[in-house]
Amino acid sequence: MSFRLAATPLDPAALQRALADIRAGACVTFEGWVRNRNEGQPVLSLEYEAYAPLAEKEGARILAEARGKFALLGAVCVHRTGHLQLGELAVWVGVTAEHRGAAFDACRYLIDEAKARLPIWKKEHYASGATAWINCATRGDHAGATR
Amino acid sequence: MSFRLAATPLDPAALQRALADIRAGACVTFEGWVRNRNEGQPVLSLEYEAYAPLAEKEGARILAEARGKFALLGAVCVHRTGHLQLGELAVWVGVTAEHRGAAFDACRYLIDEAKARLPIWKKEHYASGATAWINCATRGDHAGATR
Amino acid sequence: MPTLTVQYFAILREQRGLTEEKLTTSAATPTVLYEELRARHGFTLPANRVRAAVNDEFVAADAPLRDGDRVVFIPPVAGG
Amino acid sequence: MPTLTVQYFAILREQRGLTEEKLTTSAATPTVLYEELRARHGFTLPANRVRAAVNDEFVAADAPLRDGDRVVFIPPVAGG
Repeated sequence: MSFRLAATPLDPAALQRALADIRAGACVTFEGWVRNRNEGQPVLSLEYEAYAPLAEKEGARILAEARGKFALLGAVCVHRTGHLQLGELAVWVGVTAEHRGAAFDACRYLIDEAKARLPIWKKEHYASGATAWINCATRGDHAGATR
Repeated sequence: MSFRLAATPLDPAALQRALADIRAGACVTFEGWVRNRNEGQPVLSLEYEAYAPLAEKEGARILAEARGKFALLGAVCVHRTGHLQLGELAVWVGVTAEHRGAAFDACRYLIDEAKARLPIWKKEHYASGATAWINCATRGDHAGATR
Repeated sequence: MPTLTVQYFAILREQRGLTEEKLTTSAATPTVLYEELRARHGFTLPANRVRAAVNDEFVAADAPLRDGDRVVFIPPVAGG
Repeated sequence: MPTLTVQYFAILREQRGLTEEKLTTSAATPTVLYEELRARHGFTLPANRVRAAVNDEFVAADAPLRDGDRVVFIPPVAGG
């Protein structure tokens, strides 16, 4: 079980090979890709910034929770930092289990919790030249995902 | 969207590259691996046999259903035939979508339906030398997955 | 009487000892044909555990069989 | 008065124009400190949208601050 941040491109084939386990009947992976549009706006690229020491602690906690909730054999989550182009891999989650139900449920849990809880921020660069920190609306009239 | 059978080892990295799509924010994959134990018995290897023309038609129907139910961008399912060793990749499902919810739900749907409906059979070879066609119990007192 | 081609897979292929045969039968439906073959070859699966396909499409157990049809009996599946 | 290190990330880093500063403050809790900094630097995020961490652990908005603490204000996150 491991969580880590990476400043350089991920190699999903190598990440998945590291999960090889002859006890496992199922391996479910999630890849988050930089897509060309968000809420209707054309996106050119994304910047990810992380508060690394706390992200690593919180990532380890999320993995420990998943291990407690689901019958897992292995789990890895790696999150990119830095400036990413369209189509690039931003986050990779891989889970192995004897049976597919646990692998799907745990993979979903890991990415849902990672997105909601890790102190990682995303700045979108738009075709218009504008940029925006996602979720950092300036209004206080609704709670953020972390509250 | 495609379903196919393959008599030779799968290349998951190539399968996933073929799903690349800058509109996609999420790619979920399921891999079914040959595991070393089933219902308590040590397994040495597996043979998969398919009724190919009907498996291909039914696979295409399952993909069309998934496309109708979920907001997908792409989906591929490939199932091995032949004799596979421990740890080998038996089935690969990959789904892309703008958002992760649809990608997870569709990937799960595809593998659940594929396992229940495709005319593909699995013969386990045990450490004891015995073999068994899985699900082919000779008792008629409960319905098979396809009934 | 119609002449049919019957194909066998998995446990039925092993119990029959071949993958395909042509036969002439008075059986009017897949269920009747399966019971006939089961009695002749000692198939262990009861009819209610076996689905039928005709000409590469699933059919009902009481679908009509016609001369030239290709019939497959489908044991419980276990892909993945 | 305690001396604290404050680190900034994302939108707060840009609005402050630096990643880290040391300051001496009478603020006894993260919320009080954030309001002080917000008034001084014009942060657009209200205090109720920002979580606090002290020495690399999440803390309550009214946790005590002590001399030497490293404080981070965490804007709403958006990983993945």
